Amino acid sequence: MTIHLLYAFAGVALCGIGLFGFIRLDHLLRKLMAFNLMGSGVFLVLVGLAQRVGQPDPVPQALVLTGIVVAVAATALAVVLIRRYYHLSGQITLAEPGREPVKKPAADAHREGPTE
Amino acid sequence: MTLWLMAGLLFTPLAWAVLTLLVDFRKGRVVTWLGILVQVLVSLALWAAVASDGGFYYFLGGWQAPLGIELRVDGLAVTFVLLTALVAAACGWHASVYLDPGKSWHRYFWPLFWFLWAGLNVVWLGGDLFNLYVGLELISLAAVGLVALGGQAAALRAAIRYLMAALLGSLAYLLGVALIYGQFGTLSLADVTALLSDGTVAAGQTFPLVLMLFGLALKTALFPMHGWLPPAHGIAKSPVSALLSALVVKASFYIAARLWLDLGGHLGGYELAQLIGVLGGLAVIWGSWLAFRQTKLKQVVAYSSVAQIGYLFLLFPLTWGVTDAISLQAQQGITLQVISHALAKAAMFLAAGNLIMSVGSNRVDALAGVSRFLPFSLFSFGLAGVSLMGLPPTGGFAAKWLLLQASLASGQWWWLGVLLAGGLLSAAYVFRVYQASFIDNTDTDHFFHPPKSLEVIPLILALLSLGLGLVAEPVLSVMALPFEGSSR
Amino acid sequence: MIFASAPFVLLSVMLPLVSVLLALRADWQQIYRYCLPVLPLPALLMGLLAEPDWWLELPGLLIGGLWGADDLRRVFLLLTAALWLIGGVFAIGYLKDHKLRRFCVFWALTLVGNLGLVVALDVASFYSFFALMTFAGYGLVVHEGTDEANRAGRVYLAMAVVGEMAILSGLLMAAQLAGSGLLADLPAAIADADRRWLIMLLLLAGFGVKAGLPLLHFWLPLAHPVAPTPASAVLSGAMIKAGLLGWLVTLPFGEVSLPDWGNGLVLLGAVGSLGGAALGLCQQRPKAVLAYSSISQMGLITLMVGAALANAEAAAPLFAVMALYVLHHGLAKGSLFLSTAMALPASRGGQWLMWLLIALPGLSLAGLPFTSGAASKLAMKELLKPDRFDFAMAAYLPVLMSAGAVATMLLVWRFLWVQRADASTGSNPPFLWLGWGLATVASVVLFWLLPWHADVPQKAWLSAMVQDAWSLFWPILVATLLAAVALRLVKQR
Amino acid sequence: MSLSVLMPVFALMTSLLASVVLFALPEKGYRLRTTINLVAAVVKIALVAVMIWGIARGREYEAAFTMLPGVEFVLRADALSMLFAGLSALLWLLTTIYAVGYLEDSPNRSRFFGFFSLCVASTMGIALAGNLFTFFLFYEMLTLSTYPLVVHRGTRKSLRAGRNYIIYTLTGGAVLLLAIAWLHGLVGDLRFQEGGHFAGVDPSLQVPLTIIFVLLMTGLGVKAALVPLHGWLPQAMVAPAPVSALLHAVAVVKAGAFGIIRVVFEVYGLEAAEAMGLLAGLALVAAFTIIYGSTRALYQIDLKRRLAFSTISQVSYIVLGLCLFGPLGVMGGLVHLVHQGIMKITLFFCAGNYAETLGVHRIDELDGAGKRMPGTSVAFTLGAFGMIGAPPLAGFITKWTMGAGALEVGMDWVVAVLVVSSLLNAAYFLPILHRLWFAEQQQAWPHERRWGRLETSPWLLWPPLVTAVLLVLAGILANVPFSPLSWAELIVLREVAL
Repeated sequence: MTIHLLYAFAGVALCGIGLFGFIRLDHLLRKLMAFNLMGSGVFLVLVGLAQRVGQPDPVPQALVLTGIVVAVAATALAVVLIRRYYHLSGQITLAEPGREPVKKPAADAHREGPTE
Repeated sequence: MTLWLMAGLLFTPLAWAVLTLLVDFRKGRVVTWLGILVQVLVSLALWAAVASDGGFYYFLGGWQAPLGIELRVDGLAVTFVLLTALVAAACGWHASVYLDPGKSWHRYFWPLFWFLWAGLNVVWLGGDLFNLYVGLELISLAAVGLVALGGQAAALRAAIRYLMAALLGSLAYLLGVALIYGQFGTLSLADVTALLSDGTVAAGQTFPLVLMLFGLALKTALFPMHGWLPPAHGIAKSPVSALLSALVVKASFYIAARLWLDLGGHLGGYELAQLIGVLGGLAVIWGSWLAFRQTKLKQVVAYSSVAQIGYLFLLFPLTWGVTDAISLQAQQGITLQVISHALAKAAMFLAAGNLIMSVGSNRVDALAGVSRFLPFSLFSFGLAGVSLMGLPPTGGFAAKWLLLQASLASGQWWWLGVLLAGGLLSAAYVFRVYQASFIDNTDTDHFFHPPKSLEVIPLILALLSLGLGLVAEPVLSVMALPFEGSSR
Repeated sequence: MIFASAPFVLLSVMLPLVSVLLALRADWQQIYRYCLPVLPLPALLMGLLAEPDWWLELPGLLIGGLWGADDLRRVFLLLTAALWLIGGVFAIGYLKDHKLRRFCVFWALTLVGNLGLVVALDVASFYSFFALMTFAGYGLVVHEGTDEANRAGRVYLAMAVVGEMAILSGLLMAAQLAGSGLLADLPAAIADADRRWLIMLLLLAGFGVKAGLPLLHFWLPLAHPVAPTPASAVLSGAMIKAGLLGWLVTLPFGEVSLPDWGNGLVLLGAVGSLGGAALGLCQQRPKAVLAYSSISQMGLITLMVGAALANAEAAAPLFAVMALYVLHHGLAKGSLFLSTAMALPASRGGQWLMWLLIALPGLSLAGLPFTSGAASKLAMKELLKPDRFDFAMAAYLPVLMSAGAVATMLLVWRFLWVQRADASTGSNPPFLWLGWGLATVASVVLFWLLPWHADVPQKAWLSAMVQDAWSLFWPILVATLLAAVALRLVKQR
Repeated sequence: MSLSVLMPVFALMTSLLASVVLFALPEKGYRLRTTINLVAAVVKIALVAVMIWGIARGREYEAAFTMLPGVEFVLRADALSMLFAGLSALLWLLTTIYAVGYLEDSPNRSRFFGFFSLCVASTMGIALAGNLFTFFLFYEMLTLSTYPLVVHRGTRKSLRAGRNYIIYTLTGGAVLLLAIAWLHGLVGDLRFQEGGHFAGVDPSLQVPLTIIFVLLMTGLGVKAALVPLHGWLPQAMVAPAPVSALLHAVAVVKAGAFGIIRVVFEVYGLEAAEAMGLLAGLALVAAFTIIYGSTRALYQIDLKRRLAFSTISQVSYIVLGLCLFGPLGVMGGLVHLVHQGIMKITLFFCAGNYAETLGVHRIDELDGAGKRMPGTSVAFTLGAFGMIGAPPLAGFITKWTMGAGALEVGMDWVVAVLVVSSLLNAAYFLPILHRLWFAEQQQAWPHERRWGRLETSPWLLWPPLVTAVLLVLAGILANVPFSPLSWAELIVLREVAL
């Protein structure tokens, strides 16, 4: 059991926690946080596993950098969408409006603008 | 020459994207028309180059893996590049007429469109696992943005749901990549394969492969992980739906297929292959059934995508543990299915958009009497439907034929049922739409007539998918081209 | 040989068919009416003037056609053409304008069938013409459109179709065995067939429907009376003989001796001739009586058919006599049927003369000396002597013939009786006179002039009749006595 | 490219191009549409006539290219295909004329004629297909192109009929595809070949080949309306009369029958099929269908439904003929392909005329129609007698030849089937004829239209008259060269090496 493997296992644990949150949480921002947690876990695995040769390997580090950029971009997009969504519907979960008890009468659930 | 072509494929779309980001919708439209022309020409040129000289590996900027970007340019890849150029050009053209320039947020369509195109090309040509990941993410983010372009709360809900699924899938894939790298120390698919076949590194557990396949299947909306697809495809603007169904889901499938064909033999197993096949089969049946039950036109088409994607996953059982000939047959069949579904589904979504535009409602039963007024869009819809049903002479039929042959030859006769029943079920939902349009006793007597160019585009796509079956042999022969010299 | 040349043959058979074109326009129907007697004229000329044993090949027709005539067919052709001609003349005066076109069309079509089947030498055209006659005949039967006519038509059609099918299967099997499409090859093939009984049964039954064989006759007394009178005349006089011709050209006469079949047919003939007469006596309408008389007469011919089947050597001369009998019966019966539509003149003398002329063909049927009936009866008697045959029923042939003659005469009396009750007095259109007159003359006089079958046994007819006058006469006498007794009984009651 | 390659392609293209042009025409272009229709039909007849002439002199016409790995697309004109192609080219012209008159004022004519031409193109393709794969291609195309014709009226009833039609035929198509794919996997791409491929085949293949045969017959039997796969046909009657005429006489039903002929003759080979014992079962099914169809027809009061059941019965004559396994029987089956087409199209034209001119659909409303519409009624009468098999009409030639064929090979029960069927035919046709000619008109016609002095529009009147003349000629001149019977004989001599 090297230190690197320890990192890797920590990464796996982070992933697990993130996944749990991602699935269980309804609040969109929390979901997003869970995703980021999971992402960190994966990066940790990537860096941790690859170091087992002994020598520091530059490749995973470069990859993780790229990965972080991607994750940031995705997070940004998600935040924008969630904000806009909240703005339009007043909701912070993905539940269908029709299934929520008070919001609107159920009959309107399927009537969406005439164009599409 | 090759340098220019490769740069043209990967970087110019990004350039168009940046360019259109800076201007408004109408100017962006002009830029896009120019860009489409360039991209189509470049794609054709690359296709011609590969068709005459064979495939090759290309290292961008001369950098070798692992840090450089390795591109694998073979017959299959260029075919998909060309397909992308074709479908994207059609959708772009259609969108330039279809989208309302008056809505300010529509200007973002163009950059997203170009990012998507760039991402797709990256995936088709990418030779190492991490680049594929980047391409995939690029596609996902652009696609989510396009879905959100609809503007209403429902569109955003669908977009967010889509985004969440895509992100989860990406992470699963990335984790798999990490594990693979940890085991093999390389990201190049070709190197991993070489290591496996040399026996230098012992074939490890199936887990990384399963993880990657899970992520990709989620992004491809394989049953039972298809929940995000119909809302997203159904709610998006028609050209967007067309792009998503025709190309985006194919990108993740393409990666899965490459992984399976290269690694599946060593890392996969019979049970895994059959499991994926069964899920695909269930997707065919269940997706078709749901498509039959939908009341909204675009939902019908969207669920039909779920079903058609199911066919693709028959690749897994039909290529595992069989002779090369059968495997080749199955691969060819799946490739044809990808192409014909891309063309047909794009045509179908675009035609459905036209139909909805002209009757002013998105319900199937609102189509009553439309056959009298909109023969062209309806005709395109019908022709595309024929391809989905897998009736001759369409590409869908050619694909089905090859898959039937592969199933028979490999002794896995149970897939016959899926193939035949799937065809009949798709006939059920396609004919439901037809039938509605043939009803004659209707009160509605005035329909809005869409511009002619909107009608022509789906017709062209539909005719292409129809004619694909007739030219399947030459198309397949390009795909099967060997690499130029076997060494890299 | 112009009368046996291809154009003339085609003309004589096809002229009625072409005439159907006259029905295209409603205002041509009067022309059509006057054309009716012309239609069988070429065929009559052909029958009279063309020497027998000509033939005409029509290779493109159906599955290879061959038309022609031999002695037997010539007689049938003569009878058919003559009777249809007379009927046509009569029809000019008889027909009303109502549905005239339709009647003319069916008349012409039936005529084509009847003429064609006589000259057809190959199976396919024979069967074609036969079927045409059958189906077009339906139009004549139901022409009046009454419920009775429709019912009669239904029975006629049902039985005819079943008959057609029996004929078709029989011909098919025979032709298959013969490996040929020619009628002439069938008898030999049937004689050698493993399933001779089946083929013969089918053909006997199939043609028997048309010929009014007992148990297959039900349509006949229904259909003949309801048709318009000229149609009844040709139905009973000519078309009924088509069934007989069918027997004569297909069954294995002269190939093998089949005593069992002979017995059966003689039995059937006896039932037909006596049973038909018995039923006929109960009829109230003149045409129904005549229809049963036809059954009875066909029964007598069936006796000869049976005898010919039973003894191969006897077949050829019997054919000749049958032809003679056919000619005689056809003309006489035609005349009788036509007379049912005649109104009696007002004067008493005229009435007597009229009754005499009406009765004359009837008496001829019964075999009154010096009539056509006597000639055929004598020839028949000569050939049916029991010592010529050795099958079980042969011994009863003379008795049956005598009984048949008595029965015939009784029917004639019955006919005259009901006709008297039925007849009206008044004037007749000229064409009725002409038609009926022609028929009577043909039956009484022309019969002797028409060409007979070449094989009719040569006899000194006049002297023979004088010799046999008694044997010819006593049945008539017996019948007359019986009739008188019956009359007395009826009057007393 | 030589002419021998181009001829079959041209023959296919005439109607395909016509259909594309017709789709694009505006609804009001009445004159232009009619012209295009007629010109295309006449050109097609000319092309087919040239090919018939050439084939009679021993020329060959073939066009082929590879479509999928190991699978060829083959168009080939041989004597057998000309039998079907000639029939459809001829009847297409007549049906087009009829349809122009029939649809004079109705909506959606562009759509109708477009699909109509497409349908004929598929039929031509089926006739010219040179292997099973190509055959299947056009077979399915036919299914699709006829659906819009069946539902043309857009009423609930027609939509239901269309749905049933599509369910039956597509399922049949799926079964057929399975069979063809299996066969292909087993023995590779099989061109239609005189005498078939399986003479003296490896015994180990017997079982799969038998199963495949059953599957093939099931797939083709749907269109050929073999009992119990016939359910769609009577329902499809709601289609406009020209469509019914085409469905019954030329296109759909015949496509199935023609496929059966191809499979039995030129894939399996008559002798091989007989040796494997496949024909006996097929003969039984066909015989049962003949009797069943006729019996059901007796009980129909709707004229077109009665005709539909009659079709079910009549088409099986073709199949039964094949199973007789002798030159004459086969000839009878082949010639009935043409004869039944001509006779049935006549009957449907006439039924359409009664419906269109008088508004009469039921048989008991036909009383006295012969007086009002003599031309139509004459044609109907001839058609009905032809169906009964009365000589000297076309139907008689069939029955005679088949009967002789059956006796030749000792299958005497077939004669009984023929006789019973003829009796039933007579039982359901003759009452109609009685009503036409001898019954008095009872009430006013339900929905009468007048055309001045003529009984009906000349567009509607001439086609049935012409086909009636044809069916008489096909019977009377059966022995003349190029008659259907002579052509069938030629096929038997050339192709079915018995």
